[in-house]
Amino acid sequence: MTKQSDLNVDGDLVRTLAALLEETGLSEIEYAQADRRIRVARNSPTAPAVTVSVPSAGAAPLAEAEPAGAVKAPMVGTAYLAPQPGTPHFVKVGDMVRENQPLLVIEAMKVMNQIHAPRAGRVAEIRVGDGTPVEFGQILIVLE
Amino acid sequence: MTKQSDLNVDGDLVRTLAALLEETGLSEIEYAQADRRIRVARNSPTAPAVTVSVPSAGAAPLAEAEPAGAVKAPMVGTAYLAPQPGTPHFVKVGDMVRENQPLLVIEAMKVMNQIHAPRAGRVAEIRVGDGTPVEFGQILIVLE
Amino acid sequence: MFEKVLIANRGEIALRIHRACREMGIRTVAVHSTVDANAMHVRLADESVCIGPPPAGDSYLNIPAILSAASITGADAIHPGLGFLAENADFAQIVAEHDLTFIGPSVEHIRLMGDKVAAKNAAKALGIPVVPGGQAVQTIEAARGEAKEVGYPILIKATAGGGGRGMRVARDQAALDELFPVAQAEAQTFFGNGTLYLERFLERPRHIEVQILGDGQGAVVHLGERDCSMQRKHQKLVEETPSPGLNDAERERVRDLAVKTMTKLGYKSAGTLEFLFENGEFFFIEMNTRLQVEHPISEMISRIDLVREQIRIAAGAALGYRQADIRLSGHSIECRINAEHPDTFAPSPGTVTRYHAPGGMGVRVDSALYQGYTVPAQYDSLVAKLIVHGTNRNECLMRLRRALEEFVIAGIETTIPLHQKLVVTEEFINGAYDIGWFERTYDRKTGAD
Amino acid sequence: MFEKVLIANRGEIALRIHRACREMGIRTVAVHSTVDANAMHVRLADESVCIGPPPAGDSYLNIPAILSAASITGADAIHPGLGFLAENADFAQIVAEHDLTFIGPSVEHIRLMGDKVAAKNAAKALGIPVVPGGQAVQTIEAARGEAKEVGYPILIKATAGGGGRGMRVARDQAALDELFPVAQAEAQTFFGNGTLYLERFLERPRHIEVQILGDGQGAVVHLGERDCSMQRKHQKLVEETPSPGLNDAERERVRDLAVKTMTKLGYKSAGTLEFLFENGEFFFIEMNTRLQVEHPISEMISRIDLVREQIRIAAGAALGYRQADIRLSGHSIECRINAEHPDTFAPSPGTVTRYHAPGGMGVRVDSALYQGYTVPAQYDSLVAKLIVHGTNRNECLMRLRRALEEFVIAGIETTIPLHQKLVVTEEFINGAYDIGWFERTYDRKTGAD
Repeated sequence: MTKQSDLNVDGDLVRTLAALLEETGLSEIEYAQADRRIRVARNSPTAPAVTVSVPSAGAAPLAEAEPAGAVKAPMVGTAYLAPQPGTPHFVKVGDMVRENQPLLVIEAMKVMNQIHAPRAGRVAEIRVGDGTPVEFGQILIVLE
Repeated sequence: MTKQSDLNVDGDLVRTLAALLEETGLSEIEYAQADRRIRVARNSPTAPAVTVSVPSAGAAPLAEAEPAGAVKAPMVGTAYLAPQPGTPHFVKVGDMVRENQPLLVIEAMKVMNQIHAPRAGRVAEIRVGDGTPVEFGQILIVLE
Repeated sequence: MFEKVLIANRGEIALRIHRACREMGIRTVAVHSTVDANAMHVRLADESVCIGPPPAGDSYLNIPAILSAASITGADAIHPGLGFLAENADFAQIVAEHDLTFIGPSVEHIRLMGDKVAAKNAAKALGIPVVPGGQAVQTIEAARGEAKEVGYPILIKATAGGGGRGMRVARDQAALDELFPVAQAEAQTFFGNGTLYLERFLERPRHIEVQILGDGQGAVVHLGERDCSMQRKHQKLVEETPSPGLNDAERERVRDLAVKTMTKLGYKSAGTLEFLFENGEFFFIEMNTRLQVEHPISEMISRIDLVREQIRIAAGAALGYRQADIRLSGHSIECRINAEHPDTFAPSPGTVTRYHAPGGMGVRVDSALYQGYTVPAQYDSLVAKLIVHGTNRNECLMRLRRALEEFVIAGIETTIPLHQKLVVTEEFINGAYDIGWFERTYDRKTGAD
Repeated sequence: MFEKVLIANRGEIALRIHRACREMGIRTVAVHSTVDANAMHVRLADESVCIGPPPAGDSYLNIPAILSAASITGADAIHPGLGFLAENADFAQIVAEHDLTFIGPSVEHIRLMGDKVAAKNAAKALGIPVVPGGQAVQTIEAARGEAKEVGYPILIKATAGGGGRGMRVARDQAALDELFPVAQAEAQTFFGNGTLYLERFLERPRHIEVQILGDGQGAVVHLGERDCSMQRKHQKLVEETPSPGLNDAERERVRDLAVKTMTKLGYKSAGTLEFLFENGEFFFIEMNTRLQVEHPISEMISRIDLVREQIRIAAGAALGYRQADIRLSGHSIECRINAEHPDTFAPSPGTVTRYHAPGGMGVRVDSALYQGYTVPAQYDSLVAKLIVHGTNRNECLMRLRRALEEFVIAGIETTIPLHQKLVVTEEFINGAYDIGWFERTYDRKTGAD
């Protein structure tokens, strides 16, 4: 639904605000005008996180544009890219995967939940690190 | 500066809101969308007052569009249309007046202040009643 | 003290808890459904985790997701807020099993008070009066005997019933003789079970509740009673403290009762004992083992921050003050502002195009609204609480009226106009209302407008 | 009681007065300049009258226009607010001559305290300590004698001077001998008058002021002292009560002094005695015979509505309570939020594109801002007051920090970011600041950022 062009991110504006964050020592700047809104935030002094959101009329709750082949987290938990510590990862970027092939696991409540490929395709991106926390709906892997 | 066309008042909307006021017993309804705002208010149960304002970028402080030949009150006070009670009014609608001809008086602090025609012209409208209070900048008479 | 608290809730109460945490120097984790990604509690929290899709069952009631969120963020305690999991004893237990602190009462007390029958029995055992009756009766003879015990007027109810179906009021024995067989037949027809029970019928009771605070270490105090009699379909509309319907002796009696019995129980955290009150008698309805929507009015008169106290107590602190140290001063009223049509009460989700909260002396607004925020259709319609304080009830009422004049929420329908009308009614001004008043009198009047 | 009060002011203080009137059931008349036609106080008032063009001299200081507005609307009293005509004794007198009530002190007391020299003499006569010195000295010999009376360190000032020009500090007689001729020559050059006077030099004084309330019928009470030492260029930035810089004995001393002397004077209405405080000594600066910007912090700890009291007293009511009836509880702080760049303090008028005030427990916002409002360039830059209360100073500080995090004003620059930085400084947290601290330490630091 969301096309890249719809987001129309103003890179200079983001950079300006990021610089302002730095300068002022603020942790967040939000600016709204008419129906556009921009918010930049910094959680730690070292790594400024930048979020840009445009008003979403309907469902899309995540600020990010969602690629067509996105595989999203069905639950909150910790992602692991390998079946066991020390073993090879389930998949790596460039791999061809078939439908239902395990891509990674999410540990939630001490239970390992395998996440499978919803369709065949090539692994274009792996967006989570091994052992990193993921939230519901977060993009884990992009297939193409 | 303010052209009639800029106001673009939606008469039906005003009527709808006025009816809603009546129905709900409210004293005011205000509605804003994007950079447009509409407000209707009723001060007494009998006479609904309707004000429509559009965002004015610059100076114009009064909600009303100002006709070209408007003669405005230079002070707060009480307007009188005749020099003395019981005497004929200074002017009536349709009269031709010459520049500096007295149009009415405003009583402020027990002092009668004559208001003169700023230019020659025909009295198109008299907007104040005899003995009514006027505020600064209020349109008293319109010349054409 | 905790380093990081996960707030397992949404809306104004999530914001309320966030505020208390921030003021204690505790970091906050907001959890949210996908539709709440831009909610105020998410925007203000130190961290946020999306825990599921919009339906509450998949997000705010999703225990594994909430615990996983606590785990990945390293939270050391969970505040459940109110509604959702706040009175779920299993949740409290699972939280504890995961070595996290549940900010609330003990699992045992939540479980006890969560079961209506057990709670009523516990109340009786503690010496709290309950509505007389409740014994199953099968025959008219048994009913006559029971009715004498209970006292007229009597409400005849089906044990299998609910929602008012099959309920009858008998004002004397003649009426009982006439209505009992009818009710029995109706109960048999509707519920497949003709068993009935009798209960004292309260004509026009007030809803009076006492806010208590215990540390589980022997100390229990009250923060006064709240009068929540202004209700529509069992939903509270307006609450005030102190109650205008009690005299000083009655007020002291119910406050003392709450403190004495909760001391005996060894209650920990904030809790509320709810009563019906009629003709000088209090009857226990239930106990809420959690924060309540109307808690701010007790905060206004006591200046004690209930959420802060809940957190302190959960962290093991003792109360540190006695009843005599608490000064309840002035009067406070809360109006619940819902995203509903003020006459029809039809829900009105949507985008808030204009938001301006009233300010000034003695005015508090608890709301997660902001201009541009979209009120989702999936949850409760409460969007703002307007709480005012005055040195006396009259000052409080005048201030409330003034604050309601200033409050602007546009883009959605709200119950602000309802409250504006309500606060100028003679009955509200005189405090002469009971739990049936709104529906009996006012709702009908409004409908006829 | 009055039927209708005309509010001869604008901005947040006009709104403040409107609120008090509404809560007393008094109708309000707003007066405004053309540029303020859409201001909040105008929108909320029962009636409004445009009294002139934007310049204050033609509108808010335009006495005939204001009296005409009162006349055409039938107002029976005028509240002057603060600034503009609030301390104009002639205005108060003209108001009375027009058979209207001036809501404030007597004309005599306004006039007395409006004249710096007369006020200082009156203070001395009442037994209020003033900064020692002030006698004109022409020769070094006279200066040496005067210096012994006054006590070192000494400030040498030109009687014809102003703005710090020609001022010198002498810490002992040697320094006086050296600096006196220099200062004399400079005064002669700059002001054409070589007359000097000496005054005790206060190194790092605090600004302490006592809020009093008298009914002109014998009763005077205080509502505690306020510490307004956080200043920049003599403008107060933050105020708090009680003062963190006084011990209990000092606190009692200055409060008692204010009550005793104002009782002797027979003062009527709200008023403030301002002092400099150093090393346990208080020195009278001036008395403000009006409401002050920082009055809400006294309201927060006393729960007494100062504007309501002003109105009641002006209507002839007696105070009705004694000092012992007033309970000052907790701590309160106010941040003045100005439409100014937070580092450069450059004024920033313009349209407010986003406005969201903080809410929740213990937070009060007095502001006439709203989303879409245009802050005019013609007036004072104060656009909002954030006032918080806590049961103690630490709770108050934490709450203030939290509230500042939530406050959103966009479209114009405001001093919110300045306050956010200020409240986490060690000196502010410790209460270890004096009237020079901000400019001496913090302002410079900020500049260097």
